[in-house]
Amino acid sequence: MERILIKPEVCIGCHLCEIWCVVAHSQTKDIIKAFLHEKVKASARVIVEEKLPVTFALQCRHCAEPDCVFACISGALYMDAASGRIVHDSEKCVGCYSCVLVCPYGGIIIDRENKKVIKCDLCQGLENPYCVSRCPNGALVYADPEKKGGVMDEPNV
Amino acid sequence: MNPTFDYAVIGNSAGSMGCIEMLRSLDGRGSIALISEEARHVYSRALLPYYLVGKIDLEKMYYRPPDFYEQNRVTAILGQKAVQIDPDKKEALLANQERIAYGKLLLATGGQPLIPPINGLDKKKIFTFLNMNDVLEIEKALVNSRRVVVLGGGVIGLMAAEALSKRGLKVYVIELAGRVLAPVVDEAVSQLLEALFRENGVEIITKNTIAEINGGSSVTGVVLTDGTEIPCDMLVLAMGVAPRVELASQAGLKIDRGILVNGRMETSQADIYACGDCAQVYDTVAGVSKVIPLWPNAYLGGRIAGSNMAGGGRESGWTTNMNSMHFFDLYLITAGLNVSTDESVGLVNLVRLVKEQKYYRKFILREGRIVGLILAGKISRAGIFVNLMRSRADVSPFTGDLFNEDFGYWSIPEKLRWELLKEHIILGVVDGNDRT
Amino acid sequence: MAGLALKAGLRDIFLEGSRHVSELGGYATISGSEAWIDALNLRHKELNDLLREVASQGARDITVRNVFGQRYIGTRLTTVPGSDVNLKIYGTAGNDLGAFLNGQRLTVYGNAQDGVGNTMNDGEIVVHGKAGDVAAMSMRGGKIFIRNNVGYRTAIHMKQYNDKVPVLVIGGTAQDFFGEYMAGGIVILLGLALSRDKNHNASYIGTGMHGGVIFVRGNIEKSQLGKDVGIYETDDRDLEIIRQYSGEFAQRFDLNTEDILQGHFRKILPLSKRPYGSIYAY
Amino acid sequence: MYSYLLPEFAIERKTERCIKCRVCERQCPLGGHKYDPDLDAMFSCEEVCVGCQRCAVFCPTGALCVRPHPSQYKLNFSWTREKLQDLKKQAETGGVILAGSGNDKPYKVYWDHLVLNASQVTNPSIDPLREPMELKTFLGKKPDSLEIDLSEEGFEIKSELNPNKMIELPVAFSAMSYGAISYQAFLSLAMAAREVGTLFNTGEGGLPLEMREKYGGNAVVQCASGRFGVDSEYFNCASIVEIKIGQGAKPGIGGHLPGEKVSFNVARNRMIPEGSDALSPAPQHDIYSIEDLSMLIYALKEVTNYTKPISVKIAAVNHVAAIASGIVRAGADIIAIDGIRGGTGSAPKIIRDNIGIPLELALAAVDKRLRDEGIRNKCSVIAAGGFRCSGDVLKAIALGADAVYIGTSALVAMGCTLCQKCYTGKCAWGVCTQDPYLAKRLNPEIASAKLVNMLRSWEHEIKEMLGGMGINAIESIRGNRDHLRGVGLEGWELDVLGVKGAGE
Amino acid sequence: MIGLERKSSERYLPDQGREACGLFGVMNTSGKRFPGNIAISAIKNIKVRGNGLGGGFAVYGIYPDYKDYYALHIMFENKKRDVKTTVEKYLTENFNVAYDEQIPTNPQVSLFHPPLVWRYFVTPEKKGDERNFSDDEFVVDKVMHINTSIDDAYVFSSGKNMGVFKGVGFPDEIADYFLLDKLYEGYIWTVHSRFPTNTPGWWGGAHPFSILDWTVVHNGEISSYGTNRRFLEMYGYYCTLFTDTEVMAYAVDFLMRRQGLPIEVVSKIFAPPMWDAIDQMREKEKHLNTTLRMVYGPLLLNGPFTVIVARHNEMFGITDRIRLRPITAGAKDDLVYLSSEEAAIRSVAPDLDFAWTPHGGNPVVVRMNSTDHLLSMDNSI
Repeated sequence: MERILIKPEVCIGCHLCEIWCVVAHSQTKDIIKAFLHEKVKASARVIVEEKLPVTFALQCRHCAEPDCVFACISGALYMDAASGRIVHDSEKCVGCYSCVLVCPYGGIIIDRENKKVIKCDLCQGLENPYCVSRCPNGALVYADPEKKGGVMDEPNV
Repeated sequence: MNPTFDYAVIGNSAGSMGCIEMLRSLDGRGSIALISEEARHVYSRALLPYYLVGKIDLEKMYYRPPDFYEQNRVTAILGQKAVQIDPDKKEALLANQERIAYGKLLLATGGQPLIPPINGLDKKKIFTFLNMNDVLEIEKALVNSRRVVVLGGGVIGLMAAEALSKRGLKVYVIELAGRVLAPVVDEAVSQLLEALFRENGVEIITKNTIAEINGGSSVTGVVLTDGTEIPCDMLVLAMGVAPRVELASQAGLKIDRGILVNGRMETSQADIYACGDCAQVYDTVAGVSKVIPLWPNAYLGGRIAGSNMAGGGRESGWTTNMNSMHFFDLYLITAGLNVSTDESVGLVNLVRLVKEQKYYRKFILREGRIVGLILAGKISRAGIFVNLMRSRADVSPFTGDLFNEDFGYWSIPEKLRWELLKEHIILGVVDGNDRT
Repeated sequence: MAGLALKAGLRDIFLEGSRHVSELGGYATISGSEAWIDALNLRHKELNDLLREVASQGARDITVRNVFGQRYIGTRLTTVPGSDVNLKIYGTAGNDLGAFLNGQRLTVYGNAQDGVGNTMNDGEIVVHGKAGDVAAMSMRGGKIFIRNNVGYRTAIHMKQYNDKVPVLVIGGTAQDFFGEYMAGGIVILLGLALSRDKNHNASYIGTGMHGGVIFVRGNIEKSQLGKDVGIYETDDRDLEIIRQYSGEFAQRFDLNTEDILQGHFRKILPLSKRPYGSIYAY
Repeated sequence: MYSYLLPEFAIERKTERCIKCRVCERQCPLGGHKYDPDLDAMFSCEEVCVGCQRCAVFCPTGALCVRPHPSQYKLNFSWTREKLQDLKKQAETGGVILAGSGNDKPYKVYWDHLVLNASQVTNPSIDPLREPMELKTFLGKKPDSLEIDLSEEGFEIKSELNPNKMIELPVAFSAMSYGAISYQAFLSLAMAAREVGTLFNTGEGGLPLEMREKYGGNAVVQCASGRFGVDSEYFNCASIVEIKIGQGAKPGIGGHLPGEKVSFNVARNRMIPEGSDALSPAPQHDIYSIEDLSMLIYALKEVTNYTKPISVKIAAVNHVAAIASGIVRAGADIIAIDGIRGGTGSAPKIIRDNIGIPLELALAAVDKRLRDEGIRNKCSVIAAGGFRCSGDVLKAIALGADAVYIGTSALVAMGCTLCQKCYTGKCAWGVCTQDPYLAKRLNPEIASAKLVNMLRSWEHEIKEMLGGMGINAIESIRGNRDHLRGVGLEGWELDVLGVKGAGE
Repeated sequence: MIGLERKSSERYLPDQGREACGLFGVMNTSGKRFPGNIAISAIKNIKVRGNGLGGGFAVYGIYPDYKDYYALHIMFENKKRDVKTTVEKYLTENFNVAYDEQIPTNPQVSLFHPPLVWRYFVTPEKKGDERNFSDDEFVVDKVMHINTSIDDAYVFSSGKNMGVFKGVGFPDEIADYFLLDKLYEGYIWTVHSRFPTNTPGWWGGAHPFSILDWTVVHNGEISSYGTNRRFLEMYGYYCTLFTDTEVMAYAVDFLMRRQGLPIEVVSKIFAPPMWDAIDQMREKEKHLNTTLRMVYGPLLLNGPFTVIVARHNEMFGITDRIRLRPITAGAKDDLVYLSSEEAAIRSVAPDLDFAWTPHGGNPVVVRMNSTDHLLSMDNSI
């Protein structure tokens, strides 16, 4: 499946991924409205890990063996059989945070407002998630690493 | 001819779901039977307190969509208790005398509530807190209740207490040990919790238990061993669960506290597997074999069993106690040896407490590696700590950073960080040129 | 004045008239790992072609006689894989002796001219006479021992990196701009032939120096130093270094180490690693 | 000291568009933007702004505009704002004013006064999209004649040939060292050169070991006055060895990589201690004269076993033609001439802006001189210094260059905005910095792709222009001044350039 | 200097020549004459210091039979035009020509575009005001006239009992061409192997450059050329060749012949000590050096050079003050050698008594019947 792969060596720590993630999950999908006019500001589902000079964005890895799904007590987290994505059903989520406990990437984010969690949804069917398409430096790649010609085929050393 | 299934699972909760979903991912064809004494679609027992407190409705209790059995082509035999297993014939006998022949069998029978030896338990408005029926009964009884005693200050007891308190009842929690949640958290957290419950109007009574139950047909109060009398119109028994092993025992499976299984979830009998609250597994962190009655553990055990039942070769890897809890506004996460503080066996405790912020962190280290942790208050990205634990990473170079509220992969030294993340990142566009 | 009637064309000064190595067999004798070359009448490239040839054939101890200024002796040996060659040179070694040298050992029985060990990377050059200007220029590693004096700009821009520290030991004195631009390495100036009342020859010592160390035995006035360096007494660690390399020097030229160590050594060090850090407006 | 300097740029922020995302703050390495948490607002510090436009490009809402600061000294054509500011800066610091990039003074750009020819009626133009159009170029010494024998297998070349390097198009990247530019930028150049089949030039910063095997075949390695990172393996892994005598941006002076740019890896490649200044002396101290140059040329031929062309790069100055002739006679296989508009990472501004001569005149003079002396075939000529487009390239080739080096164009393609502050090491675009946080702003995959794109587009344009002239091989335009005409040039200029005026 | 008018503006003057070279000089301090093979072999040893575009020799003591006559060596570039007749007419108008002949050459040697080379042994025939001038001044003036006013003729040697032989080619080829090793013996031989970067292919451009019996061979490029030239022009020297060697020759002529300064002082003008060093000097010496710098600053020769200058009974070599160009001296019995490289000396005199490299700016002065040259060993290596 296509995943968001990260290239920390070219992540510049601009946080545009976070910003556009907010836009992607806003109501209007308009950056100015999302930040300045929407009543409830959406939250980013990507975290920029930052300890200068090292920076890189990290979000749900959509694991093939998703610990979060296994740990979810409500069935709110599940793997979409067709796409392999890890989907979070906010309606079902009770905010037990078992997923927070087990996610090895810290990729599940506590939504303090709703006392639930939120996570990367790969922008639900966009050809490229916002964080990838808006990354100014190619530090995020949306690709199937297992596929032939995928980015992992030829590590660029 | 008795119905014959390639796979049979007894139980209808996390373990069974893990098993069935794994089976179906490996074997699309094999027939599967699911036997459950409860006549309900699979639901999450862990959600009972959420239901009770009113956060979710009944619909949301269901763990999988309504068509789950059909979608997975599972023959669900619900409301039928399995009463006997014949491992030689590979048959399960149901309460209705039907025999189900199986190729491989999973016992996911779960646990049963511990009931204290007290007189008067037959009165009305005395409940356990384990399954849907319990909760539905409690809910019915709530209407006429104002005061409730919860016996047991463990996880279930406290969750029940919080839920009942939020439903407007005056709640008393009676705990035999010196503090609440004693087997799960350390003294400091117990104190935090007790204070928290008290702030929210819940009485916590420790070092005590019920000696007598007052009342006629219904409970009207309890008398504690120290003589204190607490009037109440409801009593919830929440002292914990014990593995349900009678089926296994009858079938001649080896049992200690739970059904003994190996890393492949195989019992002592061929083609019979067990997982979840009824099974006894190896805690790789504590280094002992024990029952770990936790939802994720059951589900994962089911997956491993399912894999092996379908001819795969999975073994359980890193396994230990892990818990995510919240009481009122306090979030708690524990993992591993969270209570052991015995420094004489080479354990080092790193602790930081900020009482006013209800912030607490404790890391128990052995040879620089995390073997246990408790986080209270700030639990964001706790999984990273667990990942450090799981990967047996040496954290001694950055122990100070562990207490950072925003702890993340950035806090981890570069080399270790990329080791932990390597599956999902691409390194090497620019040659590392690293200093090593 | 005359115009240009014809085009003079280009004559390759270096290669013109050079014979192919296959025609030079008469100049070399090879026997096992030893070889002898008579360089009389050999052009620069011819000699180096021959050296490469005999080294390629396995010669490791090579003696070259009648050297009259042929350049780059030893340089091409770096292109012979694994050539661990000892070269004895009789005569006057030409410019750029051992330029870019990379591990071979050259010993000159006579004087050397300019550019000894130019940008040398590794190996050893021993000169049983004097050396001309810019000896050890940009030297990066290995050792050079000069028995007598050296010319201008010796050790200019010598460098070092980690444990790769070039060493230059000079038995005599040096001319101006000694250690100019020096960025690393160890230079020892022994002044063995200086009379007690005479200063070393050089002025502008260590101008622009920003790394490495120069040890000087014998008299030197402060006015002989460049403005970027200071002169200091040596400590025990310095003396250890001096003892070691003076010992190696003495051994190469059959001298007595203790006699050398009798003298008073001082050291010249840069005042700053960044002599020009403050001359720019950012 | 309190600074009396006026800010150079004004930063305008449309507050109604600003979402306080702080991208600008993070992108400005100079601290040009600050977030105030008390007021929940962004503020600018204009006095540090160098006008690199990073913030404006990165602002996700287009809220920023960075433009020349409107505050003005009284307009004065002699005492310009730049002169006043420099004076004040010198008064405050006592230092030599530094500058980066190339000369920005309004010297005549002769490319803009030369026009190219096209076929009309009397011969057909060629359609380069469908018919072959050849740009392959050889760099190196060519023999006066070939001795060819006929054997049973056919013709056989008897002559011993000098090494030549063939490149796919006559545009190569000029010397920019790792150290002056970031590793990422350096690698990008190497990657692009490899992809396109041309050359990149290491400058005098060494060639990192891990790049040698993969990129050595496209590398011109420099042997310059500092001799940094120079050893026999460095020479032998490369394609061409270049002796750097001079640089157009700073003829006659040395270089100075300040210690703060000598990072661990730069130090490793240059083989000097981390944090120490890397001083490149003004001259090569083993070259004080033309016969010394000859000595070094042959030293390099010796160390490479006569397998690599040796190039000599000089700055265009007075007498450049005579110097070039001498260089050829000294044995060089290639001469690179860098004109007054050549770029640099750092040069005293007074040098950059006042020394040297325009490349166009130098190139024309050199080509003519070498032809007059009958030795033009003995070397290739690479022109460098201020090539901005393929038109410049083709005009240079028509004047007589074999190929050109591009530096600034390549940097701009990678992101450089010519703010000219390369010497500060705080390049916001990650090009000219060793700060790892800034350097990774340049993703070599993206930057090399951009470089490749740029070269490909130039390649197409050159083919279009050639096709228009009815020429389908680059060698037919080389030195073909008949296809050039001058516009707006004086007689002496036309004479030096060796071209006719338009209409003639 | 008489009657030389200035030419048009700076812009139309040709560029200064830029060149570098190999040098060699040898003198017998007892005056004993010897053949050319020493100089020829030595310069051959450093062949790579030249590029075949110029070589030449100056030899002193070669015309004992005409030792009182100015020996004019003249090249005629264009053999077709009757320039030789023009020149000879001019010579007979101004000189008594005692003897003339074509300088013998070796027909076996093929060189680039050789001119016709003729020599004339002459004494001045001064008329009118010209009698106020010395013979030397008179000769210089007439030589200048030929060189500047008669196209395609060039006087390249004008001293007594000495001669310059030069042309386009390597010096050993020039020696072969003029049969120097067979026909001549002298007590000083200086030789030059040229590496020009311009003016290719002109025989007159080769070195040595000479005026009267001064000869100069030079290696390097004088960055102060424009300053030096314009200063000399102010004193009536008109530079026709646009080489720094020519400037050097005129400067030597100006300072030594016309102003009568000894070479030891002239060297302090050409290559003055640094102010740092002057500051350290004792008062008298400081005063001398300061004054020289003040008066003759325009004749400071800046940039890299090594020069070997010779006249009768004297030969000296000097480098620039920071020794950017090499020189090595050697001595064996009565023979004193100067050369760009020690190897060249060793190749003709393997067993030297002394071999030394003087300090930058410090001249090696070789004089007849003296050991002055050994003074330069002070501070040498």
